[in-house]
Amino acid sequence: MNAVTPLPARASAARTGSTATVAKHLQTLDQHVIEIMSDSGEGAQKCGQSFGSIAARTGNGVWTVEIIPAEIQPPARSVAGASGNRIRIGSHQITNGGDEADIAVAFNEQVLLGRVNAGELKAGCIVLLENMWAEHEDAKIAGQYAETRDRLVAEGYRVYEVPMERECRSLVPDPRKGKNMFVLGMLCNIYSLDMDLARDQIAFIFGKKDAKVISSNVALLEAGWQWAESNLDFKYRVPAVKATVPQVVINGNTAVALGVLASGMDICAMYPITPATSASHYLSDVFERAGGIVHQAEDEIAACAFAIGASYTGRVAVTITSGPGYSLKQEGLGLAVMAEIPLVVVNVQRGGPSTGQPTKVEQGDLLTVMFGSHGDAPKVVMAPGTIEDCFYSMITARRLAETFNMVVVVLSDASLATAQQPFPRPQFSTEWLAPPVDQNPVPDGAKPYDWDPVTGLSRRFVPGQPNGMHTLTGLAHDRNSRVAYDPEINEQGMRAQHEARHAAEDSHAAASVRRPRGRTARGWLGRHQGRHRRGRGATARRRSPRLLHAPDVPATDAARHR
Amino acid sequence: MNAVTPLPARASAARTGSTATVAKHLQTLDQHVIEIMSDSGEGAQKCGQSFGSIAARTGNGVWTVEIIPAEIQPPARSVAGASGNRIRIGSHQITNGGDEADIAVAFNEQVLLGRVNAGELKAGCIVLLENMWAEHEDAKIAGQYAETRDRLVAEGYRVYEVPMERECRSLVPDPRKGKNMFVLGMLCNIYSLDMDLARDQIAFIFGKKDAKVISSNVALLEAGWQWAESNLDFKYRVPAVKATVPQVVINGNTAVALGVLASGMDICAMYPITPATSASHYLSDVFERAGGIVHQAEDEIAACAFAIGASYTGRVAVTITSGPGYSLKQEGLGLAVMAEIPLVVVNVQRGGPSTGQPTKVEQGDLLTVMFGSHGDAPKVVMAPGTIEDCFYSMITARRLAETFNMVVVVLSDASLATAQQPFPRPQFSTEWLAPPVDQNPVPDGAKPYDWDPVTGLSRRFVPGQPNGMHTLTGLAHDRNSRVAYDPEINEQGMRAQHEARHAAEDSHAAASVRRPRGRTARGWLGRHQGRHRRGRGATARRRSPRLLHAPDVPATDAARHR
Amino acid sequence: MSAATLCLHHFAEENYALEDYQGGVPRWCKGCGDNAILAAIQRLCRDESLRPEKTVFVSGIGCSSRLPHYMRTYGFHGIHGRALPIAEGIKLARPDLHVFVNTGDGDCCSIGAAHWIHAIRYNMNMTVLLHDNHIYGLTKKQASPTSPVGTRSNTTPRGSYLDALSPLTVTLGVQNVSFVAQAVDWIPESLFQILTAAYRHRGFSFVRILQRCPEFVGNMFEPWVHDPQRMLMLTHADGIRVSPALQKIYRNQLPHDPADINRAREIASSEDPIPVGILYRNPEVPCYEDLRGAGKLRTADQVRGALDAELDKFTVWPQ
Amino acid sequence: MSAATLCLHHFAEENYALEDYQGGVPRWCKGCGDNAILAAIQRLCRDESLRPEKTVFVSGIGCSSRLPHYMRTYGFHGIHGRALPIAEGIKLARPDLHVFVNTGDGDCCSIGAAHWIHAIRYNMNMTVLLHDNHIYGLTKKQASPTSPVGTRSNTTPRGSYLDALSPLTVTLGVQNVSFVAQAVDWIPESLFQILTAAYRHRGFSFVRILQRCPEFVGNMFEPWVHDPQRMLMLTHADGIRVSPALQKIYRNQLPHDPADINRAREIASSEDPIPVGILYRNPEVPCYEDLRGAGKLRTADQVRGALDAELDKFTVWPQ
Ligand SMILES: Cc1ncc(C[n+]2csc(CCOP(=O)(O)OP(=O)(O)O)c2C)c(N)n1
Ligand SMILES: Cc1ncc(C[n+]2csc(CCOP(=O)(O)OP(=O)(O)O)c2C)c(N)n1
Ligand code: SF4
Ligand code: SF4
Ligand SMILES: [Mg+2]
Ligand SMILES: [Mg+2]
Repeated sequence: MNAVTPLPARASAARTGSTATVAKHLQTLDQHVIEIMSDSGEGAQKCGQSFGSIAARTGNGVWTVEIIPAEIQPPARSVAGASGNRIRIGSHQITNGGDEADIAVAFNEQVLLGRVNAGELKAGCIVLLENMWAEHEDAKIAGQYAETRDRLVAEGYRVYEVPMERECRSLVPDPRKGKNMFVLGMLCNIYSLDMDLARDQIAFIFGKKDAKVISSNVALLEAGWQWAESNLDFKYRVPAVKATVPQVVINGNTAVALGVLASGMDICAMYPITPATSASHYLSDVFERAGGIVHQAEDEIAACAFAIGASYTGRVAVTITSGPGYSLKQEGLGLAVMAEIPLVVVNVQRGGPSTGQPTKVEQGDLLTVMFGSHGDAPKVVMAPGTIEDCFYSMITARRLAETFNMVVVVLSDASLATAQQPFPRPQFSTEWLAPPVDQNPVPDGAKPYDWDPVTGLSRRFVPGQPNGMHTLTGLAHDRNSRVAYDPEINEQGMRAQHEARHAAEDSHAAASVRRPRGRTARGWLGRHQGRHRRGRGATARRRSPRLLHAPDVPATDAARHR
Repeated sequence: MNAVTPLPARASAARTGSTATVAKHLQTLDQHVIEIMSDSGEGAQKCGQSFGSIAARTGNGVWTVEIIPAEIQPPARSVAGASGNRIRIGSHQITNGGDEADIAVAFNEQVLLGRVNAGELKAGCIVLLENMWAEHEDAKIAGQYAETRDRLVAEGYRVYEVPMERECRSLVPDPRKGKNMFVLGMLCNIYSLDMDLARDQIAFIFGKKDAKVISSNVALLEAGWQWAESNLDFKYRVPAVKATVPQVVINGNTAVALGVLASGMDICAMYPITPATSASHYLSDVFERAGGIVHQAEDEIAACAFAIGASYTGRVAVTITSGPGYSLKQEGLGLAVMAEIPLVVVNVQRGGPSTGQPTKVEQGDLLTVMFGSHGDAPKVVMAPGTIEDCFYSMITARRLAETFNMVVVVLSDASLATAQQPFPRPQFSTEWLAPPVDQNPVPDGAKPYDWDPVTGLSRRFVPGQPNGMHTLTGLAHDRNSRVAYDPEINEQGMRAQHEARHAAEDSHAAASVRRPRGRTARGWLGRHQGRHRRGRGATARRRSPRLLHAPDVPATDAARHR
Repeated sequence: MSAATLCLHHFAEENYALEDYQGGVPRWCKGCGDNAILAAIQRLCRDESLRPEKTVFVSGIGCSSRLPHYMRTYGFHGIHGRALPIAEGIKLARPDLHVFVNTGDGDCCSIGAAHWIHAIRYNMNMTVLLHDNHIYGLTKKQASPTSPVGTRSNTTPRGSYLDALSPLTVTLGVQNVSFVAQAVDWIPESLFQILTAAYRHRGFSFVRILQRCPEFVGNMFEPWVHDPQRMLMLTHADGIRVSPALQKIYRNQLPHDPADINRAREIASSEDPIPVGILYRNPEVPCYEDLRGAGKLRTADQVRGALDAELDKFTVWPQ
Repeated sequence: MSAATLCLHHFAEENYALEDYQGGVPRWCKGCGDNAILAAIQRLCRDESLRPEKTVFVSGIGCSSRLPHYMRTYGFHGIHGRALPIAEGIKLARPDLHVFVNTGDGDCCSIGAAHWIHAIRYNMNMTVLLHDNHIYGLTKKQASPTSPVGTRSNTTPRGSYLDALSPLTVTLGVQNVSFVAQAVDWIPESLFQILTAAYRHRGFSFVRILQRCPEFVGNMFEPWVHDPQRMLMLTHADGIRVSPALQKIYRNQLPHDPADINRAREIASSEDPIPVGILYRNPEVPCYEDLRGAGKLRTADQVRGALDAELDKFTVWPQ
């Protein structure tokens, strides 16, 4: 049987192995959620990310979420082993991965089952399932396949069995390594995407390899397109508005890392922890070129203390972690608050409590970062709502920390960490950077904590400044940084810190970062508007507004100063 | 001039060195606040404590608060060096040290000044001031004395200059070491206390020394009494109701330590920190006699982990700390919550944040203990309101922890830690103890986390029980304690923990400790009734009700289960 | 139970099969050295007839720390870096339990370093296995303190900066050290021998096991795996005796008396050849649980007596 | 400023008096060894002409950690156990500063032990003074890791349980160790000499100072204070030369080459006599701040360039 639909331009070797041309039902959609999963190493990740990039270049809103197995080498064909991506595309800006998938592509039925059991697929969802297992020599496997397929059909899923392996076999020696581009072709067909963009994408991702690799992958892509064209009875269009400005497509952790770089911070101290580490990985790779240093400390306590030490010299340093690491930093953060050392802390939240679910998203740390250090230790808390926010939050956080001598916590989460979303390419501005460290002599009589009665702020004296010598301490202290045994003096200092926090809130316009399209940092709307989450460990459903949160303190004192 | 008022019975050598017999004004009071302070080493502490004990034996309500200098060896005659006691006595039960003192006795004017500056003395307060400094050979000292005295008089204090040194000189070779008993005698006169009780008290505190020491101190006591009788124009009576049951007079940290012992806990892991350490000191001394062990760990994290390990074997262990140490334990506590290991944590709060004011009282850690561990990690929080509560809280905490497999935090503070208050002597009951560790085989098919759908509770299997082998984990896990990658399963576990917390709240009657006079634990009235404090670092003014606080979690889930 | 049944029962009890120690199916990568360590441990448990319900494996977090899940004994998979203090608490509360600790090079030597130093001091009777793969496995390839200088990892993409820490020399520098050995996952026989000696030593037995992580640092130990001459087998009447079969392969042998701490420190410093065997043993160091008199039964009367004696000191009796 | 004034200025700058380093009035107990340490430090600063504004004293919490308050330099009185990582952050950010660390035996060897081990590895150029009084001073007498076994304290009322940890042998067991010395507060001259050598060593210079705490353990060092023969003065051309005056009192001398680590470890183990001098020095160990290229100036263009290069990789250009 021959394919009758002509391939789009530049198609050279149209494959015609399919057996039927079907009647197409074209539907226009506002948004759609697609999942692609395989055993790890089979390339579903690359397929999904490429699909997201193509959609983004088309002008669609996009949000991609990694599906990662919790173990390093999960067994093949296992329910817990699904590796891949969820991609949500839309006509408008997309701000999260959505609740349930509309289409699922699976390289085997077990990884699919994992997603079904986890309730990730919509009732009646379309399933495109590799069917090579049906005739597997191991009867047990063939049985599992048949059983799952039948169960899904019975439960109302629209199952299409796709001969991926068979279709790819004539194009590449190891179809296991080629299926992903075949699937990409299928998806381009289903979503009516421009195949030239798809070919460019292949050229981009295999750019470092030789031309033969590219051409064989393009062949796979086209085969997939063709198979879908010939065999599937549906087709979608998600209308797009072509972007007029360049867009970057990165995940939240990359955005955090680039934000650190762009903010002019130059020291990041960290200790590895999922799902925060990839931000530090990326930063370790690129930071040095901008004169920055990533220090992997012996533990989170040391990372926090190290960053405090670096900040103390007149900078703002950053430390990046996730829940368990954040709990360990609590004592150190109290010191930074007491001594009024600016510091940026990124907490990429994961499922808790304790070790919990390291790769799953939760937003359970808001109260922890607000109240977790003993005593009243006010901090500023920011929660980015989009990938773009992840980038700009870092710039704002550094500036807030520096202006107000405060600890600023940026609360990201496992979903933002790995999700990709296009946003307008940032235009670097030297305003993002800190002024050079002041090394001028301190005027006679100036005091290291000369708290302004209204803002609570004081200018900090840093090592190297003649005449500014004093000893900073985590003990209660007076304006001269002398240890205060008197409760009244402690109260003065605390009041100053609370005032500074209020000043930080009030003056956000001054501190905020000028953003493209005239926006200043959105969503500094108040307090306690914590974002919603769907049950535990589920994907965040609502991501706006971004909030800057300066925690309220329980003491009556604080209320008095409002 | 002769003393005309005859000394009370048993007075043998009435001293008659005073120069005037004055008209007395006798006033009956409901309560009164007395402060006695000296340089450290001069014995004001012993004087104050003895005075408190005598008042307690008389049947007065009593609360004593230590006044401790922040440094180990503060210079003599320094404003920051005041060492001594505040004693509040009353006709009824006294639950705190009050706001300002009615009478201040000072061995030099500088330590007095410290208290005046800190606003600890009532306007117009009576001041009994050692006057030897007036004629000091160092003109600077004499000048300071005169200046301070004049200032106080000008500010309206009723200053009585007392020749303590001179009066004592003929009785003891080193009056510096004897003044304190002279002052005790003065106070017994002023408050119309029974001198026989005072003599008994001296016999008790110097009981281990030889008879001569006792008799010379009794002579000092009587000299003080006589001097006051002859020279002071006022006298008070604070009517007392004689106690009919034996009373114990101890401070909060001693009460906590004795509570640990009485509760049947047998392992306490700690790391030294002010103001918690004295509880561990005392326990280190007495615990072994009851078969218990105090382990001083290398840090607070280890102390917490050690206690968790010990608890895991079927016990409930305790760890004692203060704010900075509590912050460090946050991660470990999350593990105990996740794995449902019972644990008792005592946090003796001090001034914060950071190192803050280690010897000053604050109650700033309530939110820290409620929310400080990352993720939703529900705990039970109890806050004793009296010294008696400190004792019984430990017994209740152990039982709650064990019954509900929970972390129970007991929030004491620097004021409770060092304050003394009489309460009825506890009558030990074997019910206070835990049942012996279960070493019976676990029935077939039983699961290590077989959460009851209503209470959320499960029975724990401990090492040594045949058939109960499983691996406990801080990762999310199912009923079999198997690692759960599925968010739904995590949700189940979390729900069980929250349910257990609610069960703990609902069933307090069952868990609470039978107390003398038919009281069960008072004040389990609800949540967020945090106690008030007066500014930062000040003495708590209100101490009731005692609350058992099971923190509310921010997740919508929790609300659902109410 | 009659005496005879009891006896039979005991007999039965003391004869366990490997399966009696096998828990969940291991989920380590193919070729991961942890598999060999698990096998050696299960054999040890069987040969020493450890009652599964009296045996606890404690771990921190890391690939290696998953081991307790694969045992059918009690297990405590704790938090990162804190396996040792948890194990100490267990042992102090229950000195009758057999306590093992599985920890990684990050878990023990980085975040857990303070506890490690102090655990050596306490010298509690437990067997501690350091699965040293020179890398952070679970978190996907970051340098660990034992990574050789120049190790490319995700946090050191241009090579790590510092010379590797030697867990052996550090351990040997701590007062109260009582047992230090080194094993490698790829010589199962000597691994088993060393674990047996460690288990039988009364005190804190620290065994560093060089463990392959093919997933992230596939070539780390290749030169030694392929060249038996680069292994240095420590032999001694008081140490390990190398079997005739092994002797043929590992001909590079060094007699070393485990009582000699100075020599032990020198040998410990050798990175190439890799010493295998017991570096140091001192059975005389007292165990903390003994010093503290742990594990004694106590009665309600004892508690009552101690409490009343204390209350007496503070009681004000009515007159 | 003209060249001549600049020169004069420099001259002035480089001539400091002791008072230029004297901050708040010390509040230690009478007879506390910390006073002698403070005096030696102030003398060192003066003799080495350290610019006060370029000098930072970092500490943790404890009596000894109060020292920065008594200096008229920059000071950072941190939190318990974390002085070292704070100092590392300072040094990495500002390699041009002179960084000193004052820490106690509890601060460094107990709660801070992990940081201590790793600070030795990093080998950053700083001078670290361990004020080792064998007790917790500030919190009023609890046993510390260096308390000799049997020490009666508030947490060990019947005597402490464990043999004392030796900070010297532990430090010498850590890879990358580059300078280890021991001094005592009661021989000010050698204390000063040793501090000078430590300061001049480029790398992590670790000096353990035995320090008297008359308040809580008055007799701890009495036998050694009163019997100079129980002190063992280490001498070497590459180490410390004992002055003729001191030689007369301290006649018990041992030539020791600080390059010999094995011998250093042996000497370090000696508790009686107490060795005083440089145990080990290796100027070849690279400093972490150098390996990391710290302290280089960077420009906005550099940041812009790096950012744009990265963004290029991820940009989707409009068609
Ligand atoms: C407090 C905390 N910090 C960080 C982590 C993340 N983490 C888990 S395992 C690990 C290191 C694993 O390396 P190693 O101890 O060498 O064990 P391996 O996986 O190599 O066996 C880290 C950093 C964590 N779980 N908790
Ligand atoms: C996290 C934390 N834990 C405990 C303390 C209490 N603390 C302060 S200093 C100290 C130990 C002091 O001993 P050392 O380090 O030997 O110093 P020294 O006072 O003897 O000079 C302790 C336990 C604290 N401040 N912070
Ligand atoms: S990542 Fe390495 S250490 Fe972890 S299981 Fe795989 S091979 Fe083993
Ligand atoms: S307590 Fe000891 S260490 Fe602290 S100041 Fe006094 S003598 Fe020195
Ligand atoms: Mg490892
Ligand atoms: Mg000390």
